[in-house]
Amino acid sequence: MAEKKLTFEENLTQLEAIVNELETGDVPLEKAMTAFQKGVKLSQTLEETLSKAEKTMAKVMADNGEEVPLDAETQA
Amino acid sequence: MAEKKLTFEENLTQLEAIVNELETGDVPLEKAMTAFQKGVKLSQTLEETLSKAEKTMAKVMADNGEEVPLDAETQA
Amino acid sequence: MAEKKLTFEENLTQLEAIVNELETGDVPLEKAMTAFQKGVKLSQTLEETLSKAEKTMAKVMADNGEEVPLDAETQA
Amino acid sequence: MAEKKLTFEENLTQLEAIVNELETGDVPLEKAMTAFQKGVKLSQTLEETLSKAEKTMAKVMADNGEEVPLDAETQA
Amino acid sequence: MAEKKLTFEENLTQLEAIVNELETGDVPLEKAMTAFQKGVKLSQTLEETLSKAEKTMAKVMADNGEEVPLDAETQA
Amino acid sequence: MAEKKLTFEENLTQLEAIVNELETGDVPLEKAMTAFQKGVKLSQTLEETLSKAEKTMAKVMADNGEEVPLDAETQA
Amino acid sequence: MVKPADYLTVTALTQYLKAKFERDPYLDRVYLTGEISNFRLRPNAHQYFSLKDRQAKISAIMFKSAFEKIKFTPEEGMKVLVVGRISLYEATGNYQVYIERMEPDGLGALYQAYEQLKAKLSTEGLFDTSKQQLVRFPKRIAVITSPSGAVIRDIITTTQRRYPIAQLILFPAAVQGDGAADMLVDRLKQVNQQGDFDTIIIGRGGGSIEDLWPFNEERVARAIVASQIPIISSVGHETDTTIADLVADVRAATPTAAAELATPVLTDEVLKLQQQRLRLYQAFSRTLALNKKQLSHLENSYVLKQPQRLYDGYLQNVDQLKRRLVLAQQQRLQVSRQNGQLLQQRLQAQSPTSTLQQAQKAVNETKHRLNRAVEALVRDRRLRASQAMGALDLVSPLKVLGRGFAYVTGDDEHVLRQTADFTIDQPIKLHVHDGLINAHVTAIHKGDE
Repeated sequence: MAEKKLTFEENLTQLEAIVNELETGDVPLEKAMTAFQKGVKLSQTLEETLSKAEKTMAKVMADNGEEVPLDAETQA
Repeated sequence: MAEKKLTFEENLTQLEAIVNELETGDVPLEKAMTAFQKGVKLSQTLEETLSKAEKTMAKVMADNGEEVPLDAETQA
Repeated sequence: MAEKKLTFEENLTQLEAIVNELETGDVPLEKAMTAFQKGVKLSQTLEETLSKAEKTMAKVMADNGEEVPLDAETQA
Repeated sequence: MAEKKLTFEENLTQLEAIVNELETGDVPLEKAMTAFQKGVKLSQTLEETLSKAEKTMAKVMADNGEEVPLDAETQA
Repeated sequence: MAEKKLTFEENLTQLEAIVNELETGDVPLEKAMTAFQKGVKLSQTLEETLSKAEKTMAKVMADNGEEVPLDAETQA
Repeated sequence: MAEKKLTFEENLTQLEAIVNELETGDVPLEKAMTAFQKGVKLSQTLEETLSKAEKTMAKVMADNGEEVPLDAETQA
Repeated sequence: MVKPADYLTVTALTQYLKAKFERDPYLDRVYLTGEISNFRLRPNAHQYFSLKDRQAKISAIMFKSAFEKIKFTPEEGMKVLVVGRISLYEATGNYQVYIERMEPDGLGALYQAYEQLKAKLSTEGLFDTSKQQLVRFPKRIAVITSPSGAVIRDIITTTQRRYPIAQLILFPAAVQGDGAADMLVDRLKQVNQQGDFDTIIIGRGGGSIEDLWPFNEERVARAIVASQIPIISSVGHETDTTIADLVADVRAATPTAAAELATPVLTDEVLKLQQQRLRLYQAFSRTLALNKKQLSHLENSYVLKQPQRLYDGYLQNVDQLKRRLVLAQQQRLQVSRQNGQLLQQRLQAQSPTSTLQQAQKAVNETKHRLNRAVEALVRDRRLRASQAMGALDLVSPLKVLGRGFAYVTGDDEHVLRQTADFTIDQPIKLHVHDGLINAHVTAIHKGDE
């Protein structure tokens, strides 16, 4: 689907829009249903994205263009 | 039938119109009977839609896992 | 006959008119007889319509399933 | 005969006229005879009309079934 | 003759006139005889009329049959 | 003759006049004879007339039926 | 002798002296250099202090409005360059310098350059160019700063604490001295060329205006503006405002603040997502509940629950009408029957039977009278006739004949009384009491003869 091409922020924005829309209470039932399902899926996807991402170590851009780990002292 | 294409709210509005009309008491008998039948049909359709929505929600929550559905039902 | 196309209310109005006319006592006997017979026929038609309505309703409620008919019968 | 086309009330009026005339006492014998004969005939006609009407009503009520005729007779 | 066109009462009146005249005794014999004969004739006519009327009455009552005449006679 | 046109009473009166004349005794025989003869003739006429009348009466009464003629003869 | 009236008042003299100060064109704008003395910061107020050098001292006042504009914090002994005017304060009789502008002495040239560049860039509208939005969830953050020092350390620490999944890449750069500006520009270009960064943090720690100067260079400013990647700048302390800070998309007061601006808190975000899911449930539950309530309100209407009430009234109406119909018709028939019976009774009362009987009686009587009248009449006539006939008989001339007399008549029945009435051979008739005799006259004898 088109959703996969959206960025995390765009998805988050969509999710927020959906939440806000649903919270106004003015959404027709079927539409609310679809929005609800979509919203839950989005929030799950986004949460997974965040929680599955790996922690990183800071790096330094070497003169040769490579990114190399910073020395431990700097990071501590 | 065409009814299936109507939204929950449209059906609800129709049902409301029927109930209001019938409650005024001015409806000719034959018309009232037809209206009554339609009203009952509409309320069935509406209940089906709602119960489908509730099942969907329950399923989504079940898939999702946690305590949330309980909360939601308590508020419902 | 043309009577079948009349609505319940039209028949009722006709019956009322006949009764009112007969009650004035000014109607010639033969005419009164004709009117009386027509009145009886009308009242039969009306009763049939009502009982048909009742049956229809009972059926609609029965079709509707459980709780509503019980409720209805208890209250009837 | 032409009499058959007259209404009950017309016959009744005729009979009344005859009776009134006879009651003045001034009617010549032959005329009185004729009038009386006509009167008798008229009262037969009236009687027939009435009894036909009563039979019709009784039949209608019998067809119609219930307590209504009894009621009516009690009240009559 | 002209007599036939006269009513019972007219005939009776004529007869009475004849009788009255005869009873004065002043009537010449021949005239008295003529008058007498006329009187006799008149009385025959009257009796015929009466007997015809009685027969008619009998017939009317016979035709009228059972209940009405009975009613009527009882009440008369 | 002129006599025939006379009524019974005129004849009777003539007869009586003749009788009266004769009774005076002054009437010459011849005249008396004539008068007498006339008287006889008159009395014949009268007798005829009377008896004709009586016969007529008797016949009428006989035709008519009843007791009257007997009465009349007894009285005659 | 000078009269007392000729003595000047203090006020008059002071006013005169003040006027002298005011009118002097040199004292109206004075450029003065000296050390700050007797300075004690009065927050949010006018400042009173002195300027001195080795030989002299002058009172100084700087009004609040002017003092707020200066970019540094004055310190005791600090050498400063000031611009102001000289005037006299009448109440104390002191003359003083009213300072309009003040800057530290010795940095004046840089400061001038800074002001000039700022004015130029401002005219160009560079400060007003729309700032780029920071990426809320950066994957890669480029940090352009010195590899040594607290800046990079603070940024790393803060980022790892908040958002450890972001990749920090340090682009080491000299941040002071000659060549620093060029390096900063190169690094900015490099990061942009590489293109796979979400955010750039550029900055250094605090220092003198000279130390911070590379960040006031036009090249650096333009490189920052030209960056396609949003830039957070954090240069010096909070009180130092460099051109870089002005043109960056966001300015952070400290490196820690810069890292905080650059990254969200991961746990918060996860929590937020969960909360949003909860809100979704709640909102949808409410929608369902609301719809359910609306539906059940409608379904509870008596017209659906007890639809027979829709025609209850009709049932009664029809029933009543039926009763009225029958009753009306019965009454109608009853009235008709009564009317008919009444007339019948009246008719029967008028039955001609009695009339007939009366007529019969009348006829009989009349007939009887007729008979009697006729009989009487005839009887009467007979009586009279009999009497007359009896009387006639008594007077009959024929009675004489009975005694033996006869009378004679001729053929013509005429009575022949005397001889003269007779002729011989004349046929005559002899009338005797019991008959008639025919004879002839044979002789005639007259009586006297």
